[in-house]
Amino acid sequence: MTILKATDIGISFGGVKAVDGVGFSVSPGQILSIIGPNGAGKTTLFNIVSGIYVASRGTIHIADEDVTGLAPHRLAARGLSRTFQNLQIFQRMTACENVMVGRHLREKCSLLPALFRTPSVTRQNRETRAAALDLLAYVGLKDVADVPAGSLPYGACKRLEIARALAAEPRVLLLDEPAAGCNAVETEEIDHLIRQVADRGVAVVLVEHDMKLVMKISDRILVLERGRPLAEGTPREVRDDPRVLEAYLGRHGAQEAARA
Amino acid sequence: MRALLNQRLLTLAVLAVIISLLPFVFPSSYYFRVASLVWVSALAAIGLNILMGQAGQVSLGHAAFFGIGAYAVAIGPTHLGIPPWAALLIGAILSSVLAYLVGRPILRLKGHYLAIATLGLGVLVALVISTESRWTGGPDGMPVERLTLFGWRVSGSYTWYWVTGALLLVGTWIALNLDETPTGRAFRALHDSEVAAQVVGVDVARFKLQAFVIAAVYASLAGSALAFMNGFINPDQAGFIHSVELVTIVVLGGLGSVVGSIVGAAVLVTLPQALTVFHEYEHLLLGLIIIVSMIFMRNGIVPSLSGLFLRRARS
Amino acid sequence: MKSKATLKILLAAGVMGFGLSEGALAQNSVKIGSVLSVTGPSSFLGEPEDKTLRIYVDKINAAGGVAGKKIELVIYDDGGDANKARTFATRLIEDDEVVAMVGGTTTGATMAMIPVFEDAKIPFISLAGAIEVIDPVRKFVFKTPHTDKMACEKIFEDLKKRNLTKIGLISGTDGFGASMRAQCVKVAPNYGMQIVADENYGPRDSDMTAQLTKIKNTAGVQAVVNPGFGQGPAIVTRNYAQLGMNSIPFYQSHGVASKSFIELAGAAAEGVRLPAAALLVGDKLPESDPQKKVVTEYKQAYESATKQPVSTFGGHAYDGLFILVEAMKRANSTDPQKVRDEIEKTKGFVGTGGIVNMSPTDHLGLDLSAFRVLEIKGGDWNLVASGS
Amino acid sequence: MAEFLQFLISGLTVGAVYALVALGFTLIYNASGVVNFAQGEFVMLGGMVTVFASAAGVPLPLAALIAVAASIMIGLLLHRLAIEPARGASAVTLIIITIGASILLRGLAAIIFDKQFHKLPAFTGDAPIDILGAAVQPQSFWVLGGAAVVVVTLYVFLEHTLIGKAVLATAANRLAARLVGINTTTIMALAFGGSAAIGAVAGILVTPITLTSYDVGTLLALKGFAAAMLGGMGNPVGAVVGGLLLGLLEAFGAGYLSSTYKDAFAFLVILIVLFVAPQGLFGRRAVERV
Repeated sequence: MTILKATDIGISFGGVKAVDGVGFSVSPGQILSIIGPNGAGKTTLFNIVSGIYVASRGTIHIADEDVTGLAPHRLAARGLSRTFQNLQIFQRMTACENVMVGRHLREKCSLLPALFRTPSVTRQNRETRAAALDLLAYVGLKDVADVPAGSLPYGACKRLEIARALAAEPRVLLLDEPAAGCNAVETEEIDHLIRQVADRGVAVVLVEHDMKLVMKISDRILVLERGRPLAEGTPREVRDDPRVLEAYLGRHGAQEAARA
Repeated sequence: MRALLNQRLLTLAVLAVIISLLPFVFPSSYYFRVASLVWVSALAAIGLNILMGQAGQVSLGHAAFFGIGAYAVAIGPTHLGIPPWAALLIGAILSSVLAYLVGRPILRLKGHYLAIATLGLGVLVALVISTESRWTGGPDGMPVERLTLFGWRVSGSYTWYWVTGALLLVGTWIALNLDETPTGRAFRALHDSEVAAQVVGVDVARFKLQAFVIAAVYASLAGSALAFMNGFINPDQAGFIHSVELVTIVVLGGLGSVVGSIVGAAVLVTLPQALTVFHEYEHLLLGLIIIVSMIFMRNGIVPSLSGLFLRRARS
Repeated sequence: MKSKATLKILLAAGVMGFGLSEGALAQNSVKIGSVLSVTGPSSFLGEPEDKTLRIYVDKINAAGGVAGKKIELVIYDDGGDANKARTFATRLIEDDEVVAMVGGTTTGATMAMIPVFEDAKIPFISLAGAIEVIDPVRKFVFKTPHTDKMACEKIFEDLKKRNLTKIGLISGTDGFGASMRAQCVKVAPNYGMQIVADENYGPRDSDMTAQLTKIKNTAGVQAVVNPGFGQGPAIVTRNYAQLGMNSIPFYQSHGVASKSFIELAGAAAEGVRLPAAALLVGDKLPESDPQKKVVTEYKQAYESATKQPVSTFGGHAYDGLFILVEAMKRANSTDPQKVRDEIEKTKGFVGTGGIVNMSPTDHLGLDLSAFRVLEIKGGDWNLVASGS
Repeated sequence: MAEFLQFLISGLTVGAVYALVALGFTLIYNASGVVNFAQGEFVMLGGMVTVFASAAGVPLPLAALIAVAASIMIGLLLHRLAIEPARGASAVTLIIITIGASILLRGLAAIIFDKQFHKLPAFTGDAPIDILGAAVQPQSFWVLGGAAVVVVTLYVFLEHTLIGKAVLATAANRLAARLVGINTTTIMALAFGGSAAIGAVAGILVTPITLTSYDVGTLLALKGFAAAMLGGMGNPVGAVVGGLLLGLLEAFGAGYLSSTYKDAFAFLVILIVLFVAPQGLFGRRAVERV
């Protein structure tokens, strides 16, 4: 059963084909990693799948519904959530509020009750905050719940983004380099986190440079090079694929991968 | 959460106390007049702050809605026989409808482009007001019938001090309410990162539009109040200069701070009154004060000073 | 919530700021208030008014004051903002406790202030042009400048003499221009005038050739009238000459009645006619003219004190001040109610704007004879002999 | 035809001034990210200083030079005393500072000069030139020619001098420019000075046609800003085209549609352009990078 399916995606910027004929699919509980050298089009692909860019060709389906070209918030309503490579947290809001915004789709949001603060609004607010605190605890940020997010360290922000993405209770989670800039311990934590999320039945699509992490947790791996798909398969298949060794990992990287 | 709730109530309480105690130190009704002007400007500024400070969308044409509210209560009773209070509501509805219709295309623009588009909207409205003199009295303005509520004729500096003060309290209450709701969070979220707000499901266009409409209604009500209070209205109130004044109030007081909008209004309304003693140096000083305060309190008076106090308190 | 404290301090500071305006001084002085547009788009009107009031209040005080009291003058600058004017009006009455007001540079500011003075029962002599200031008559409101309606009538009278009936209008969209345009359109039929072209320009526009080209290309335009004030009419006049329209008689309004118009418009102003007060042609008035003495003295006093050419705008302030002072003298009192009654009884007052005869139904007291038709020749104002 | 030509030249003359103001906006915006609402005040200073210097007996060309120098000095002071101390403040804070500066400069001008209107003599006489039936003031050619010279000079400076390239580099990426050793503070000062000079030149050229006074700046700043946005903020070509277009819109609007609603017409066109091209006519289409 496939929850997210992208077929033959293509986009170009100023004549350069950034993504060209890429497709993938992912099922609930599965972790798909997308790897490739810088400029391979991984983040661009994410931006297309999450609706930020509109692809010039190809289709995207979520649970058999054609969602090609839908706006990001409509995709979110269909169960798609993501994090960003360059942090996109709400700097002027507290950590807790960041996660509360993540609950946006789960909240009733009508204007007039909000303006006059009816009891139901207050009640809902309490529930949302409780849910957000749970998630913060889940990613280990409970202590800084009421600290402005702008003053949190980098690693904490990374986890905050994951918590915010999870708050929407997504069916598909796109993670763009969640371990970038994290130390070994933090990476380990994120590794666990991703595994747990997947075990709860969420389909995870991961863009990551940390090969150790990728090889360890991925169910399948898609390799991109210059916007084109190069190989796809299990971590073992990909690792052993000579094309990948040759074109992507290089000799040095291949040795490293072999050791992993 | 508890603390936040208290903060909201405390802000309201302090504001209510200030409004009710000021009359004891006011020597003449002139001070009531100035204070009423502060309340009215603050009301418009609080609305604009929801748009600019919370949702992060600039408007350089906000006086247009102020003008619509003002002229609604001028034109309605005079030309159409509508009761003044109904004209006030009609003005607010007209403002929100205009904001809704124009907001969709305009709010797709960003930053300075949004500024020029709202500026254009403001210029258009002001031009219509000053040109259609059959209805509006043209550039010289027109008189406004007194507001009567249930047979009570609302007039006089004292009365208007209390009426506008009450309006400001309600406006402040609503603005503070908004802060801790999904809507308020959506506003602040799209201000910080539109794209992140989108991917968690915030319909950015819808919430920008909501903020725009709310701000328009605030301005419209403030405009109506000023028109009733003055018994007279002219197109300057809808003009570009007034729009810039409103933005200056919000930024000077502190973007995103409700109290900041009130303080900004208090400063910018009372300053010219206090500076009259300097005669021809008045404008020079006004400009100088604006520059210096923005340099030394770049986040606005209230956030900068409260930050300073907090740091003092900690050390 | 330290910000609350800030708010309080600021408000308190504001309150103390107002406190600076000194309270009532000695009992043997009388306070006269004024709100003028000393800055802003109408500053060229407000500035001479401001200077005139200051010069003459000093003179009056030097001569012993009025009704045994020295005049204390309180002037506020509204910057052309009617809302500000309204606040200063309240301040004059409530805080400064003036007994009368001479001011209100623009019609907008005047109209915004009227309710304040009517409510407080303080006499208010306005310096604004539009007829709506005194029509309908309000008990405490008077004015000294000729109305825009009178200007239209005077121009049309002159046109009729020259057998010109098809006119083009080019008006400023500021308060002065728009109001006068409306009056001209209204009274045109009374003089058999037909408005065949009707164009407008913004108060800050810098080129009116497009509008004038349209008028030029309108068939049958026999004369052009330009209701407007400020720099606009000077540019219109220059564009008029540029487009070679000089063969069509061109009328300006009393809104340009200062020498700076001739200076700004330069050679293009030659042949332009306008209705204006005798003040502009003081030296050319016959000795028998009753206004001769007043206008030459005012011109001399103003020009020697300010080193700037005299304008009728300052003259309006002169007239307002002296109508008030003489009313106080006649009443031998500074009680606002009594002063008001005496202002209304003003008869035969010779001012710079004309001879003023007020009545309960006329709070201006000028008739069309107060206007002279002037023509610019040789870079100066000249009286147009009646009948030419 | 004569009518069309009359409107065309009228529009181009007024538009050239808008273009120069817009160019001033662009220069400062590119170097510093500041939208300088005191830009109109430079135009005022150019005209007023020239008027008062020549009234004091200084020959016109020298008076004009003094005016340009004075404006540059004010521009540098504005940068040094108001913008530089607020470095790093948000864009809207900086805008409010420039608004404060504009109020201050206007107040200063009202005190130092006066509140009257002033004119300058046309450089080469007032006798209108007949062009296919359209009567054109010779000064119009001075304005158009002067604007062209300014534009070309700026182009040569930016594209063919080292400092100019540093300005362009700063405009493209301030951080990167600093990293390669460009002193961005100097570049910003240069931009303020240059922009003041451009404004002053515009003021000197146009005063014989439009007259000047201490408060002509506000409207010019508004129109110049509109022109810059119409063309696309940050693009010098856009600024020039936007300015000329705005002038033409006003002139043709007044001539062929309604002189009452000509400003409405101009702003309506701006709104429509922005709805179609949200970055203005020549603006870079930014791709969101996340």
